[in-house]
Amino acid sequence: MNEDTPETPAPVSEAALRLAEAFVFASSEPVSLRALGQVLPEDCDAELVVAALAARYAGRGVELVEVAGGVRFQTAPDLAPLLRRVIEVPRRLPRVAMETLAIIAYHQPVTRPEIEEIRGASLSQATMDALLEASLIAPRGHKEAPGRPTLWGTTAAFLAQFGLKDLADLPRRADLLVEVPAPGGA
Amino acid sequence: MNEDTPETPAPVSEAALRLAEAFVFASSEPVSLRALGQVLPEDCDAELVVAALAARYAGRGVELVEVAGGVRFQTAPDLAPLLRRVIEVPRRLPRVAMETLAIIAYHQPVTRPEIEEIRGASLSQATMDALLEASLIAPRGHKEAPGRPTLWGTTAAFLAQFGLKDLADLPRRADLLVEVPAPGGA
Amino acid sequence: MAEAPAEPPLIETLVLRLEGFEGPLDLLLELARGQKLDLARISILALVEQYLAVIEGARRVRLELAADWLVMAAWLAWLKSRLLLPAGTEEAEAGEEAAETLAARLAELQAMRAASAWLAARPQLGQEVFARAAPEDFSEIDRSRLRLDVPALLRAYLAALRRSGGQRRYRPKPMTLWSVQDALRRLGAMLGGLPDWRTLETFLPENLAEPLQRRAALSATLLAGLEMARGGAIDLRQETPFGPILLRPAVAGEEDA
Repeated sequence: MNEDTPETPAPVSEAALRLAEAFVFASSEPVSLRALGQVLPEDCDAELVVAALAARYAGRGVELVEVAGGVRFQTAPDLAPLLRRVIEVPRRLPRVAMETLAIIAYHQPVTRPEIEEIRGASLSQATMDALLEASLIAPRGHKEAPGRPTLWGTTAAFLAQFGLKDLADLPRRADLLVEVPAPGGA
Repeated sequence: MNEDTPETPAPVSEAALRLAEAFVFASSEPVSLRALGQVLPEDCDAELVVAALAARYAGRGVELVEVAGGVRFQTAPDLAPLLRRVIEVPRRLPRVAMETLAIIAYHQPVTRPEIEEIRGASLSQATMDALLEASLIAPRGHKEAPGRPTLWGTTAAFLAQFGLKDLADLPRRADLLVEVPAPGGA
Repeated sequence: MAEAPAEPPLIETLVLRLEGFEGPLDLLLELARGQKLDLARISILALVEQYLAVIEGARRVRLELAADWLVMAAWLAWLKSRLLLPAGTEEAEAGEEAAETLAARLAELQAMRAASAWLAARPQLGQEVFARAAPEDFSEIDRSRLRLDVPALLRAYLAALRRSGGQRRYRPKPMTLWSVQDALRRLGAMLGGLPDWRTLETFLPENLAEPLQRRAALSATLLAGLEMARGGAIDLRQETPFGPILLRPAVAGEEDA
């Protein structure tokens, strides 16, 4: 987010900056540039305002980040250990759920039998329920195959939870297969 | 102890400031000085940190305000009206009112006892009031009958609300009634 | 190269915690990683032998094993037999193909494991980073407008009529059009008093206001006239096409007019 905002603050009026700050701050969900543009004065470039705002918050306890097709404020990651002591944190997703989520993210739209085929193990209802309950996955129609099994895909909440701008933010599969370069490995 | 530090920004470490900022931001309830003190380093005065944080946000789009039980962030009062958005959620007429309106539309001018006879149920004043208040019906003189009961008809607002050019736009009664399954058989 | 096949200690521990694996593919992947080679270069044959050794070990400890472990063992035994055949035979080729498929499946599972680890390492919302927990909502709900549409109006009307239908059943209005029976009766009654040729219109009933009623009566009377002419009671005549149709009581002895 802050890479492309060097030192020079963008020529953005303080009024626009305050308004954008208030608007994004008020929401716990990512705010799209379109929505932001509707609040800002006509002659105001939402992108510039966001860049200026991000620059202002850089290094602070709360930062402006770009996720899930919008921007939101969130606490700086380095504060997590201290904040976890005072803020109630939901349980982490179990390993099976994370693996299933990764398969859905990379193979979407995908059916449950296809997920099971990739994992080589059957998928418990509890895992599907956990992913659905967290709104990380959603049905994406049916596959035109016998039994018309439900197709699954990831949601905007998935992007928001893992701090991804969009699905293209996921590493390419080819890059995944290259394990940590083995020292001395060919 | 720096209790008497008036205007000059309190000598508060940036680390403490960041932590307090993140904690107040991520907390669903106002944060008390005591709670804040629990995450801050031992030698840190929560009160001073709060004062410094409030100073940093003064005049910005979001302000640190003191409320019962602690402090929380809040949109600057002058910006709230700019962010206000009205969401229209049109409501439906209750069933009885809709039925009454339909009968008036098809049988106008019609008296209240006649409506009751057609519906086969008595009609509450509240229902008539609701229709009158929405300007969907209006009195159309009196019937020359004992008691001279008021005759009711639909209004121009009725046509506008239903998107009708005139009453002839409604399907003719005969066309509708063909489809009525005769109760008890013909 | 695969000179370090199944290290006994590894197998021992695997036997004991077979249940800890997410199925046979999971175990195979673990064994493949044990070869300390990248997945593209693992020896499928060595892998198969390790798997079979683990399953054999597990069966010695306890007899019952989940079906999918045994199905995989049977399939791998088949694969092993194919891989041991001299290259070039059809069976050996089938074995090569199956080995490639297995390697691809392991690679895919490996990739998804890596993706899962990549995701898990990201700062997660609600775990490492936190959004504003007390958002402010500036939207105001305006419920003053009514949502009205004609279909709902019609449904309501029909519902009202249906409800009272028990007492006041709808009856279609009786048809008031002049029928052939009516026309026959009227023609029969009038003809006696009118000996000469008369146009068809003469015999229409009075008070037919609407064009539809008039046309219906005219066609009914024509049909009645044809019927009576066939029976010999009257004569019919039309001078020109589309000209007036004339009729009179049949005159005895004057068969052809």
